[in-house]
Amino acid sequence: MSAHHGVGGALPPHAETATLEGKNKVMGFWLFLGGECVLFGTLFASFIALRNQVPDGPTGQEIFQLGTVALSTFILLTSSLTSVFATMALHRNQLSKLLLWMGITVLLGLCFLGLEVYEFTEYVHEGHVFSKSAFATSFYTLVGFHGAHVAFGVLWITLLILSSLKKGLTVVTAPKFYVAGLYWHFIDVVWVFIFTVVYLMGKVGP
Amino acid sequence: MNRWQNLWRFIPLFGLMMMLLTGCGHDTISALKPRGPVARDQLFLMKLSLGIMILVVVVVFAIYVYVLIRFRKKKGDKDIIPKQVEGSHTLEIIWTVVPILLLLILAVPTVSYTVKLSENHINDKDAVHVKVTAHQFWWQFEYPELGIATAQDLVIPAGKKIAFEITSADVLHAFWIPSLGGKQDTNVGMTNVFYLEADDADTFMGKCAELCGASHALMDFKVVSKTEADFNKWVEKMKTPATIPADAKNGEQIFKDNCLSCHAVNAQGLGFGPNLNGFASREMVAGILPHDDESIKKWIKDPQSVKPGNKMPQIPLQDNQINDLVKYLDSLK
Amino acid sequence: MSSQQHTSSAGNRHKLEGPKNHYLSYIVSILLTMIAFAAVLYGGLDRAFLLWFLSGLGVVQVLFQLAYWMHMKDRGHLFPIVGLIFGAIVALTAVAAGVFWTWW
Amino acid sequence: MAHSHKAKHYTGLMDWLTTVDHKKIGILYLIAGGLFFLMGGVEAILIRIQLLYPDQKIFIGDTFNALTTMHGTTMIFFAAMPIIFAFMNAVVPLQIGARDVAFPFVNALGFWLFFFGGVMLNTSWFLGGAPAAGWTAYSPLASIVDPTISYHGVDFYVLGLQIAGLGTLIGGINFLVTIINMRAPGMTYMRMPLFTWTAFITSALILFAFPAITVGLVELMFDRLFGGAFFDVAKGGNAVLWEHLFWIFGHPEVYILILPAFGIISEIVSTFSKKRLFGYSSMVFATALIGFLGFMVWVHHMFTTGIGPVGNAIFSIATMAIAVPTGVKIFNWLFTLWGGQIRFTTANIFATAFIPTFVMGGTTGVMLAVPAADFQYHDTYFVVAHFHYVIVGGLVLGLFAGAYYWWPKMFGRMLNETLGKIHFWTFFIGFHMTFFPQHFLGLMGMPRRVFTYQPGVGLEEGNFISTIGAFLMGIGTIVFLINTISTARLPKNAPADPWDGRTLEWAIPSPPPEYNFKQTPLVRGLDPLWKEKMAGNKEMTPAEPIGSIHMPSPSILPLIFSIGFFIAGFGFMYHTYVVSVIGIAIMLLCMLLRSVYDDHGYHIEPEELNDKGVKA
Ligand code: HEA
Ligand code: HEA
Ligand code: HEC
Ligand code: CUA
Ligand SMILES: [Cu+2]
Repeated sequence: MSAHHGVGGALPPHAETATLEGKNKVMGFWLFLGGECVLFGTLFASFIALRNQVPDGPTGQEIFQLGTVALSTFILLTSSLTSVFATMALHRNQLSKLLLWMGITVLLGLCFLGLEVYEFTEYVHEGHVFSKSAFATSFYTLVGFHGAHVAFGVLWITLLILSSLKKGLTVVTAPKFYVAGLYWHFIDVVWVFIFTVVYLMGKVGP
Repeated sequence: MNRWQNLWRFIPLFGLMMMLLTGCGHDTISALKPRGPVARDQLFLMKLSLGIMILVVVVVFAIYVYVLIRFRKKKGDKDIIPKQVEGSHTLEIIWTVVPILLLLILAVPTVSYTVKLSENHINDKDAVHVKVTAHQFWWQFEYPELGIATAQDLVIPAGKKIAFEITSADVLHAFWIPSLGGKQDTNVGMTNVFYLEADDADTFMGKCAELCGASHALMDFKVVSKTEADFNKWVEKMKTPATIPADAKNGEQIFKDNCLSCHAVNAQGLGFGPNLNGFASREMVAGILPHDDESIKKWIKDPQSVKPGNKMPQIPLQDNQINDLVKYLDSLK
Repeated sequence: MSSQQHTSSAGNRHKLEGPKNHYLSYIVSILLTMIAFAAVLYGGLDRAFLLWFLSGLGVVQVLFQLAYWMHMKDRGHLFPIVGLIFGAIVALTAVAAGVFWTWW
Repeated sequence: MAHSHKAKHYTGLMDWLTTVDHKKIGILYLIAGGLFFLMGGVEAILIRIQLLYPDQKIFIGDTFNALTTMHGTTMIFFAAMPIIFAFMNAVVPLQIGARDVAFPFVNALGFWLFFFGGVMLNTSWFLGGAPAAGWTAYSPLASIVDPTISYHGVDFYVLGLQIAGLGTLIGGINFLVTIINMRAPGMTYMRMPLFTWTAFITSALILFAFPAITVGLVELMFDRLFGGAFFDVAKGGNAVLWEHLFWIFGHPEVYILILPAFGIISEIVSTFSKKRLFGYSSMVFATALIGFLGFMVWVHHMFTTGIGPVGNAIFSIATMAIAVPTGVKIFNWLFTLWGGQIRFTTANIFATAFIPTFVMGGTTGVMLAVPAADFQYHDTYFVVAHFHYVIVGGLVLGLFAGAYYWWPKMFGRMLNETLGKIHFWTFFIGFHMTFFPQHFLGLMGMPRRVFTYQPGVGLEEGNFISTIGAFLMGIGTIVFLINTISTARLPKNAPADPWDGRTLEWAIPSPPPEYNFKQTPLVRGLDPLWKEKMAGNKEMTPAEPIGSIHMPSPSILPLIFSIGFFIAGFGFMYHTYVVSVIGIAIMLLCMLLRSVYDDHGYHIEPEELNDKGVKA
């Protein structure tokens, strides 16, 4: 069908959808995100159903540290912005800028993960362990699933950066970066719901 | 039009199905032979919906048979190219609107009966209040206002609403008395509320209708419907401790040593196993064996062989001890 | 085929993609977040109002991000939009079930 | 072209293990799904043998429950779904005039994940016992962990379904993108054959329904393996939550199953009555509507849970509404046949038999949708009768119809028509014998999932007839096997267009060459091939000059990845996390290899095309 290779430096304007393969990849990824909506939706449903089920053990209101959460939120929002910059660099065909912004995004993602690990260990010290109550189980599952998504994103983007150091920016790598950007935004969007529903509403209490 | 005459041929079929439906099964367990108002309402809904469905099926079958016979390619037919019809708005509107109308006819009673049959009669002065707790694989019945508890045999007065509050002690079960009405699930940690009523005095069969483990198939119970006077007598008897004859004293001791940890034998006792107060007048042993001494022995000797996976352990006892136990159990009238 | 739609919208998208828009949506996001945290920490608000208020802020922020950062407002995103909306509908019915019917 | 790497070409077994060709993957799905269908069928026969007479002691207690559970789970997830995927793979790219699916590699991965999920589930028979909590795995029964840890039961269900479910999900995405992006020029949405439309909607349902069961299974797994408390009432959990999650997935799942069957019937009925499909656009609309409404009705499986009258009533009405678009389909089929010249090939016999049988099952479905009456039906053999009427009398008849119809295209061989008719009549009569009496059994007080029933209350005759019927269905299936095996030994004899077909798959040789279309066809209307034939053309007008064709390279990574997942699953089950880590490492390694080494594929040059067209 269409040529599947970039020819040297001259990339078409929208490199990510310049080939059928690229177009497929972007479309497929969007649809995947639709499925992810249901995935997180059902996780939220479980959490909301169980959020006040704390027969014994700490409630969210008692343990949540809004300071840490605010910091995490700030970091993740910023990383979303840097990933937008990366996508813009992609569209302008500026490889080094793209890699730089993606690199910063990854670092911010790592900071976020670090904070999350810190936060979870704090909670565990206060007796809020996974098997303590239905609230605890659903909390760790929901927030942990999000964390796992961040971790996967960090790993994936790092790999992308490394492999494109060698391969450069082509119509093969461009869709991958574009899609990674979408993924990162999606993670950010999910976090908006998490800090609202889990932490802030949790702090408000039953 | 000529072809609609085919439809009339199906009327006898329609009637036959209805007859079949009302004549089926044993009259203490069939949903088709209702013995109380709730089951009657439900049978009405079944018949109404079945009637509509038979109408639909008959129409479809009639067109189907006609089409297949009329338009099949017969031997020797020349290959022709039929007219390539795109569709027909009139027809399509007909088969969209008619089903909608049929469904509306069904929807109205559906909603009204759904509301009616979920009325809560727990605080109704005239209703008898029963708390049902399902266990793997037996049923426990408490009458909070009357201060008694029993198991396996649900005793109720005929002609009165029985307001059930049902729950479960372990896994999900469902409480079902086909002759009296539909089932409800027993959920762990929650209660469901519903009511049933029996027309007259008889013994009905009850079933567990939710997969609950190895002996789900054997989790039967009996519903003994009595006249109001008999029911009151039964309540009194349950409240008076049974008199243990001298030859059963031995068994009583064995029971105290081995069984009392799980089985209560007084009016209100609840335990890990069924309350055995009034056991001697129960219809069945463990819900499924016929009530006689052989069955009781068989049960005590090896409960697992009767109901796989049930929670009563095999208690190491001599044959004569078991005989004594049976004597004691027989005295629990 | 949808390929045509894609190429035709490509030109538009480029123009919209100035960094200004992105700073704007970033600042809006941060502001909305700060308002939300502040509302909870302030503490004096009616509980029901607060819950609705927080949900509202969250939804606004998400819509904003979808529109600007994920380019949902651009043309040529028919299937992604349908996909996400349908996913969201299913997710919402699931949440509704969680809220209303698990503990009735 | 510059980058025409010479691809590795495997032969024999390696060819099948590494293939990314959608036609071969289709065959793999068909064979694997077929084997699981036999497994599920044998389990069904054993169930029926136990129920032949009351008070039998052949399979009792949890052995029986395991048979029921495995029968339902195997049939739904590992027989019906993969056979549907088989036809989607074999036919959809051909019908839209594409050379391949959007993601050939992902396609292979989907197959292997499904396959190892199924293998994992079935190893339970040898590793301490199969799951026995029903295919619905209602908690708390499904959460009970054997304290001696020798019986893992539901763990197999959870992990097997999780692995297979992932495969199905990516398969669904693959077909969505294929249909959105890969259609030949002129193949607009409203010219797509109905089977492709149903494949499209079904894939969408997969995309939105499977994540729900994924989450449900994760929660069940956390509860069982890591002491979680989702469904543990003592810690505040809630068992009804599982029911919601399962049915939010489970109801759309039944439409995932039936919609492709609807598509198959549409194709066959129209081909063999030599007419275009009556009311094509309303058929498309009805399919989409069924798919949409399918997400709004799940509570009809939970009427007796205690949701309350308002919830029950709302979901009852929503459920009934589905009868309307389904009815539109039924009548459109009838009027497609009307005025046609109907040929009763085996494929068409199965397809036309589908119509009344499915209507019987569908109408009992509407009866079930009446909550107060469902209190009586629920969890009885009435429900068993309902869903076997729609599944066996609907889906399975549809799949057999599709098998007879597309067999020549998939394998290049015509199936024997006489054996086909024997197959049909034994299976069809057996089917009605098995499941018609079950309506009455249910109403007469026989709950489902029971290993025995009481004598003397009128249940004996029904159960007896039912078991005999099951044997007849078994005989029918064996006749089908004989048919396929005996034709497989004959030389290929199928012409490109054996049925005077209407859609694009009949425009190319049987079986098609690996690149499907030498030149992408130009589509000029609904039923494109028929249109060309009517215009007097022998073949499709090409939309492009003959040129070099790009093909994806075969890869062993999908297989290895799935094996990694399989190993990781066992690690979790036996709490030996070293094994899990090894498994996950294998998976990550595969992902790494895949992302580091781009697949440039290879090209088939114009001069190779003519001679290649002959062999598969
Ligand atoms: C392929 C699978 C399939 C299909 C297509 C259907 C189709 C339908 N199903 Fe079925 N169902 C199952 C598979 C399926 N089901 C399974 C597996 C279970 C049990 C799960 C378990 O518990 O293990 C189940 C259980 C089930 C229940 C729960 C019963 C219970 O457990 O108590 C209900 C209740 O409403 C129901 C309803 C329906 C309805 C209304 C339809 C409708 O879609 C049917 C629509 C079709 C028609 C109505 C016929 C054609 C229409 C016309 C000719 C037009 C005119 C018609 C009218 C005016 C009525 N089904
Ligand atoms: C796609 C789905 C599907 C299919 C096709 C079938 C097919 C059949 N089912 Fe189905 N069934 C379910 C899905 C399906 N079922 C589900 C979901 C349940 C609920 C499970 C639960 O409660 O959890 C169920 C439950 C169920 C029950 C109720 C069990 C119970 O509640 O205790 C029964 C009982 O009769 C039954 C019977 C049958 C029969 C006789 C067939 C027949 O049509 C099968 C015909 C096929 C064959 C007979 C195979 C032929 C092969 C051979 C004879 C062997 C040859 C062998 C070699 C060459 C190796 N099934
Ligand atoms: C560890 C607890 C336990 C002990 C000890 C125990 N039982 Fe049971 N018993 C049960 C349970 C649980 C059942 C219900 C089994 C079922 O039907 O699933 C039961 C049922 C019965 C029944 C049938 C009840 C009915 O209403 O039909 C009888 C009779 C009985 N036990 C007698 C005995 C006797 C006699 C002993 C002592 C020798 C004994 N049990 C010791 C737990 C126990
Ligand atoms: Cu209790 Cu089934
Ligand atoms: Cu359903």
